[in-house]
Amino acid sequence: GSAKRARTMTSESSMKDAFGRYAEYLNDLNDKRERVVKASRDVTINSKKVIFQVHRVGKHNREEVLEKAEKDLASVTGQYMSRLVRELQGTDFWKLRRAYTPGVQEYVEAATFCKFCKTGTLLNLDEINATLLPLSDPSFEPLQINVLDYILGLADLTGELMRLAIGRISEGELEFAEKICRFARDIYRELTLLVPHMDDSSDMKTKMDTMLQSVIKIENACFSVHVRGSEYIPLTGSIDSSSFLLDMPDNEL
Amino acid sequence: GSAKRARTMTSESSMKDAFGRYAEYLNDLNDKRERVVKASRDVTINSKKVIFQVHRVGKHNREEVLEKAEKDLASVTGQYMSRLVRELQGTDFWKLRRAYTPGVQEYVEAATFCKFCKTGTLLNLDEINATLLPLSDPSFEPLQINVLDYILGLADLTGELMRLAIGRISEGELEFAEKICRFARDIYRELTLLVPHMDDSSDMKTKMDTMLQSVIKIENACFSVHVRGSEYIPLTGSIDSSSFLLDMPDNEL
Amino acid sequence: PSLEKQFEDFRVQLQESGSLRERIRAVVMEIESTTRLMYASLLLVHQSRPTPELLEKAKAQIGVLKELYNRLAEVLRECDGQYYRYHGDWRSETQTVVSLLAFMHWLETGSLLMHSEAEEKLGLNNSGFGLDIEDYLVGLCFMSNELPRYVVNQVTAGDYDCPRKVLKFLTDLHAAFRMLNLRNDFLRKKFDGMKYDLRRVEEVYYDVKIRGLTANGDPIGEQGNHGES
Amino acid sequence: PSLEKQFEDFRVQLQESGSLRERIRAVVMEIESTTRLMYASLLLVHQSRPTPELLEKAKAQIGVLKELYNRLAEVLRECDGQYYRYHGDWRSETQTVVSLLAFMHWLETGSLLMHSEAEEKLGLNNSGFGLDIEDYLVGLCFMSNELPRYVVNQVTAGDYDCPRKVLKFLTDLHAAFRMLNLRNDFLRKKFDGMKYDLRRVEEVYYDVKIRGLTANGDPIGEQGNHGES
Amino acid sequence: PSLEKQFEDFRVQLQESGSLRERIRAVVMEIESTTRLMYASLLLVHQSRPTPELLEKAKAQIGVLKELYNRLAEVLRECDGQYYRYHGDWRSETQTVVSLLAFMHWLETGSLLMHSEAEEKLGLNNSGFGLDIEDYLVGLCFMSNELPRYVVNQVTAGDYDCPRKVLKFLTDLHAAFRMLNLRNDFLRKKFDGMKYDLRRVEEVYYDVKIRGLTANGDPIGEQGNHGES
Amino acid sequence: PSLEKQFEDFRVQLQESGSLRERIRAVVMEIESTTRLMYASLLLVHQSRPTPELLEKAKAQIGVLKELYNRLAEVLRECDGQYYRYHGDWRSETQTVVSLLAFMHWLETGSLLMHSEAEEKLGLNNSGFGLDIEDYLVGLCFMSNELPRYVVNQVTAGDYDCPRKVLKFLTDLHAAFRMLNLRNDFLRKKFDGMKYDLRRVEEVYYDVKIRGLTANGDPIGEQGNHGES
Amino acid sequence: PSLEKQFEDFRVQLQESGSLRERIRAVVMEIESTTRLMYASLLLVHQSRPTPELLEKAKAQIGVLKELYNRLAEVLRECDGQYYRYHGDWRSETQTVVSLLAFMHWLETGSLLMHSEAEEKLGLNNSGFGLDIEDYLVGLCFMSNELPRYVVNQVTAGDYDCPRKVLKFLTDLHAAFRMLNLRNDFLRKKFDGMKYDLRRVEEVYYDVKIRGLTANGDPIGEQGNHGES
Amino acid sequence: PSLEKQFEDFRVQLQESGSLRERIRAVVMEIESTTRLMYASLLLVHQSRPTPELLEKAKAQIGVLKELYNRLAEVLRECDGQYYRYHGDWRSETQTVVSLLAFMHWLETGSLLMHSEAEEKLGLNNSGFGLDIEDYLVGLCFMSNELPRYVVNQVTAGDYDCPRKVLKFLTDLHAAFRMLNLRNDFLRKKFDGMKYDLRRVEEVYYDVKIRGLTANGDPIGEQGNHGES
Ligand SMILES: [Mn+2]
Ligand SMILES: [Mn+2]
Repeated sequence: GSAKRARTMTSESSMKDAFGRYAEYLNDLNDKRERVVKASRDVTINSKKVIFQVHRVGKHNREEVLEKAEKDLASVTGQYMSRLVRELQGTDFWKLRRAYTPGVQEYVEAATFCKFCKTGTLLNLDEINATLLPLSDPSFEPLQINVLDYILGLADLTGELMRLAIGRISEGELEFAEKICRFARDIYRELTLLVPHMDDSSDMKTKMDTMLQSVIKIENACFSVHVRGSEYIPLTGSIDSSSFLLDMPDNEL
Repeated sequence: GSAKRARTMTSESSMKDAFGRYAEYLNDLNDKRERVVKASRDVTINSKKVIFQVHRVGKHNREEVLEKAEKDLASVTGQYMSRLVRELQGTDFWKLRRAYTPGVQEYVEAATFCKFCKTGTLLNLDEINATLLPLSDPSFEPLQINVLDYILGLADLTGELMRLAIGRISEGELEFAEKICRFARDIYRELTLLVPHMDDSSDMKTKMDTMLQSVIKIENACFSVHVRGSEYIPLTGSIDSSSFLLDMPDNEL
Repeated sequence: PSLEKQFEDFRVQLQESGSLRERIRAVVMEIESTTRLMYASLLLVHQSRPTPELLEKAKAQIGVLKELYNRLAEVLRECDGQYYRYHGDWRSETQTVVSLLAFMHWLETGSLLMHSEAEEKLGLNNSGFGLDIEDYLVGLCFMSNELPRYVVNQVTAGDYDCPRKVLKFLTDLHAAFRMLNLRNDFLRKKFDGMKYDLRRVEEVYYDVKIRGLTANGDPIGEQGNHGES
Repeated sequence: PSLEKQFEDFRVQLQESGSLRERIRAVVMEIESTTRLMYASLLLVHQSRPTPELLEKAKAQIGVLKELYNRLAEVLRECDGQYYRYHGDWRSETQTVVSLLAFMHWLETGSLLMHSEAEEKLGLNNSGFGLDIEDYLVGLCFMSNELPRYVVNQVTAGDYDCPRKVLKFLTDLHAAFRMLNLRNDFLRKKFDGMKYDLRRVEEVYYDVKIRGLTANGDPIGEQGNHGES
Repeated sequence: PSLEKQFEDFRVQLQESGSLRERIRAVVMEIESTTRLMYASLLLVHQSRPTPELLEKAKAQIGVLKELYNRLAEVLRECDGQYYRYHGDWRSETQTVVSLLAFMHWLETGSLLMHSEAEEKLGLNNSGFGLDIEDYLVGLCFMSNELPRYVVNQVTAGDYDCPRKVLKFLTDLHAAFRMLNLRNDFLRKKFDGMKYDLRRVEEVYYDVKIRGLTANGDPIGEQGNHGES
Repeated sequence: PSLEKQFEDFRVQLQESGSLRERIRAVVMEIESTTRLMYASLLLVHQSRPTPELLEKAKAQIGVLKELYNRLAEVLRECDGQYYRYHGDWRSETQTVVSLLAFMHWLETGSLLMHSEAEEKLGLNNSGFGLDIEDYLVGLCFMSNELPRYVVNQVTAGDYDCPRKVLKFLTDLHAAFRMLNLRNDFLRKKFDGMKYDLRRVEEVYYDVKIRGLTANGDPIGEQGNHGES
Repeated sequence: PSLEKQFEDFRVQLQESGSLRERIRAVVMEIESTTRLMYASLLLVHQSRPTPELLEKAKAQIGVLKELYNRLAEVLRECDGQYYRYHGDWRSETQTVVSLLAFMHWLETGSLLMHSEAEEKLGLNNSGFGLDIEDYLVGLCFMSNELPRYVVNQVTAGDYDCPRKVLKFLTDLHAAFRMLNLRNDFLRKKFDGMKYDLRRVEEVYYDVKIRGLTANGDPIGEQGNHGES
Repeated sequence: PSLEKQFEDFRVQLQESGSLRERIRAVVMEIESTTRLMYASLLLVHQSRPTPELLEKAKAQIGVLKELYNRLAEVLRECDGQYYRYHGDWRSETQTVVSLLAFMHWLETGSLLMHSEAEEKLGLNNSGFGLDIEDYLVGLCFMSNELPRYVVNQVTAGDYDCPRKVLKFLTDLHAAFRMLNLRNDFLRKKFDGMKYDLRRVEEVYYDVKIRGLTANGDPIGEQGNHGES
């Protein structure tokens, strides 16, 4: 009958309406994801630049190099993290996490690396998140880096610490190298207890292996300096085992 | 002596100058690569939308759907391919190929898919490249899609043709389905002879396997329609084996 | 000290999240087991014409599901804004739930279960705990996968009107899905499969039609040889 | 017909590109074999103090290389603007070439072979066929890898001034490299290795220094116990 | 000394376990070769209606299998309580054995081979060496995989009643399996596959029925009447 | 001196073996390119009923292959008893050659290309250079993989007798293979795949037969059953 | 009925086995978390010379482990003779337990933890629930992997006698392992890795000895050689 | 019939080839076990200066090996010209044999074991069954891998002349290898590793020399500690 026909028509058109809404929802979501991915890539590439800048520290340029690194980091925060924050405004942060986690992890790596070089301490998640607060539009819930991304970023930090330690030893900064060694060990040990509680522990396990390798490389470097230093004590008659590794005086070269 | 000293100083500073230039070169290159990757992603996502639009063809909306698809494609060309072209201006196209090849392949897939649905013929590389010419600043060498990317895009086309064929059979467009079948077979056969000559034939080999599977799926669908049609001839007394698959008259449902 | 303190905090947080997950898992296992029961009831539609009693039995479980999703929502309420953190833990089961609800709904009404209707049935429309649209859509694809089998078995059982109804429904559903722009993801793959369901139903429809088997006709077994009719 | 025509054209083009690649491969194999010869000559520096004759022999091959790169450039000239299409075919060999040239240059002059100097030695500075900067930089890293071995063997052979010179050079080179922002690629990995070369050379420098082994001192074997000198 | 003593003990134990494994392997290879023979005989059911002779030939091997399992049990008797240590070494072959026995049993009797019947046929019901339940169930799944092919070939050969019988059997078997709460393991995966077998048999039954090819109807051609079977 | 002498000898021998390999590689590349042409020609059988002309074109290449294998044999003649040393260099291409020859042979004659016939076609039957049996068998498996597609397309083109013929051929081939006691290697894996080809052809035969589609329009019953002929 | 009865029995048995597995899993997770705590404590030995307090903290957990293995044994007691059926569920964790116990034991006593001692510490020596030999051996291999790192850090902390002691221990352990004729399995692979640990410890010992660094500042010659003690 | 005949022939041939393989496998397992014994004896050179007794014990096994290779040759004699067909089955073990023989030879004579000498020791120089050159060369690379460890342990044990001797030997060997134009295969990869062995030995030689630990000086222990002077 025509009554039935009408019902069918209605349900048909209501189906179309509904799918029109679903289509719009999916389009918006995908577009947003795409913009977040791009913002995340920008954060990554610029955080890497900060890390390279930190690696430029030497015994004599420490202050200026780290100052520039901090300035660069601040501009990553202000320019690129803020764009990420803006893109994510009003979104469920967890829904698009896979789209921005690489950038955030690299950012954590850069920020904690800077801080450690400057002060020898670990930049806490709360401290990082505090710097992100002002970037958010107050009318939305602010984007805060989650524990998982922070921990994953920290796991990568050890690789940079290893590079830093090798370089510092070359320039004779033994105490700094030992400090790095202790710091890297501490992070490794603390993370050991966290691994099984991570949401997805499989990639964290790989990172733990890499981390242990980095820690071992630092330890081997410290070992090498130590045995050499011990050999030199009787030769130099000095008990200051680090003196032999001081920077070469300019006039000697 | 101080003469020697001076020489060292000079060479040291000239080394610094040179590495400053290298650093600038690498920074520029990476920035450009990053921009090209982003442009390529945009091309990809919007080309995919064109492909979905083409899949919306039915027996009764053919003209309007394809018209919209062509308009969408034109806007991908004008908006996104043109940005890719601008980013690549003055670059050796081959150097950054890996950064933009996914986008270009998807674009080829979309453009050839549109053309086939409209005319039943293959859009040639020259024809695509001709539409790209106006996008380039005349003072630079124009970006032209290379043979490899065109072929790789074409290889993906077969998957869309398969989806199209299944759908067309459902709506009773048997001849169109057979045309798709012949077209897909032709492409497969022609590409068979090209594979070993590709610059990197390994990923092409995987694509060939997928392609063959798509062709076989189309053939199976045609087979199925055929045997059913043959069965119906004695039942319907008609020799028009396709009539039984005509669209249902509205009043019947 | 500060370093240890922070990690100690993390450990506590992550452990809480772990125990949350355990609680989610417990509810999800109950959901899974409920859908198993529903599915077992619904399977019988493949063996005979669906009777109201059969549907009644399956529908009785919807209340259970609603209750379970309510509990899930409560669990989630503790961790505000982290719906999608744990989403993966109940996704697949929820897709199955949608497919069953939509199938039952269609059996009863002949029309598509809308997203809002599905939410309502599961008591999800309020608050922050809703039914993810992609899960809803995947659920519809799953339902579509069941239809060819349903049609084949109904015709075998002598219900010759079934193919027409299913074909109409599936044609509309497929047309509606074509409005979406999908990524190369799970939903896309599932949607690709719907084409084959549609084609199979169509084939059955024509098998029946060409042989003049009408809705109120006799069951196949009682007919003469098809060459004779 | 049009379809076949197009693919026939493609086949021709790709075949041409294939034969071009064959010709590149032929030249590259000669380059590889030339560097093998140079390397064999240079290896002798590890067995004794480097003498001018030894360097002369290796330098004689530079002309050959120049000639070969000239031929490579000619081959490439045919396919304008496709330098980077085929770049992978000679990359690795060219990096080795740079490392050898840079090592020889350092042995002779004590300074770093600049990019432009390397291009000049290979006759590449003109036209469209240049020395890719990343290849040049990787070549320098390869050279750096050889230096610890060189220093160790020179000290063993009694050249106590060598560590100081190498250390100065490598320190500067490392500092210069630190100016670059690298991606996570091959070059980055190679550069990471340079730190270890630097540290090893430093260790040898202090071994020598702490024992008061001076440049004009006697070779180790002939001196009495180092504790006595 | 104590350390060496301990490792000497280990050496002996590992060697014993190794030689045990070798002996198991020898028996298992014979089992494998026997099932190959049985399978070759049974394959003929796909080419014509199963005749008693054909089954006789396959059944002749059951005695051989029983003998082999007896030998296996003897080997295992030496290492009490370690059945499951070596279980993996004969699992897969035993699953094949079950699938063949169950298929033959169904051909003969039209009913399911029970677990206890399978044990009896293989002489396993006594002592500590039994037929693992999961192996039995996997074997049934393998048998189910053969049924669609069997049905297709029987219909081709003109036996139109076969689909109905197989469908009934498979529907019951599938329903029985559904009662089990399977873990997410190999068995579960195999069982999931049974759904496709069921669906395929339903399709064949449909094909036969819609065309009115009934068991007591006329044969497709003029071949022997399938109604007799 | 003796050490250098020895390595000088090795250098010569390795170079000879290397240049032998280069020559083999050159011939093999031509074989590969010839089979590719043949394959492209044979692909046309899927588009219509195979005509003699189509086969003629593919067969024209057999002479070329024979010539190439002749050249290969000549190259190998130099290193007596080392056939299997270099065997891996032409294995895979030869398997493809066999699959093409066997497919063409079947198209023409409806029977299996024997090993000796294959050798003869390729001019391999004489001397020390023969066709390895395992390569021949793998080639047959590859040919089997083409048959389901062929059957499907022939039926679409209206040849309803094709499934019966192919099924007969493939059933026999499969049965013959089953007699072999294959190791757990590449050949075994390829043979395992043949089961799926067989099953697919059975399905196609079923599809044709259930609908009473016969080659000349006669009812199925009057034609021979594949089990009989 | 019989079929349903049988599957009902299966359901019960599978559920029992499933719940057993759940209970095993619960205990194993606690074991895992305990070993993680022990490991975190033991990591501190790399930061300074190991003090009794440090070991005390780790040893405190042994009681916990014993208790847990006791619970595991109880669970297993229910299913006689099926130890190896569930063995895989606690294998990997038990290997870690052994490696930690053996490391602690060596730190305290300088000698190898015997298999029987390990069983005793875990309360496993009685009844049917023992420590599998291969798990014990794999555990030793894991312990060996920790030793190079330990030696390096001890030397850095000024303990120059450590390498000699570790080398002696590891040489003996390696020699004892070599007596075993291992199959080509996981244990074999782990043992193959022990060679690298040994090599690394030899290198450290060399580094210390070549520099004349002795434990108490005495010349090396006056101490025992590791081969002698 | 012809087809069955052919496959029957194949069955026979494949079975023969299979049983040949089994027999080869049996001999190869004995070879493997003999080299294990030799290796265990030779390992002691790392723990003390090599004594003639130690070598004597290892050399006693050479006769056993010769006998085993003789048996292998006999097995192979049956299948003329198929040496390389089965070559892969004993390759890896033979490479190990060569590495052990070459190491022992060097310990005794200080010179390289020639290819012909190796063949003679294994009784292979006659007939068609020889020692493949590439296997010989790979064996030398394996031997080279042992040398750094040997040198380190010898120096630790007070033999300061060892590095010089090994360095001379390895430098020559490396130079001889460099003459070969290796393909990009396993041998090439192994040879590339030799560079690291050479570098490590150079480092040890440097360590000894810079500290004035000369061969005709007193051993470390007996000389005044260099720290005292
Ligand atoms: Mn990093
Ligand atoms: Mn696509």
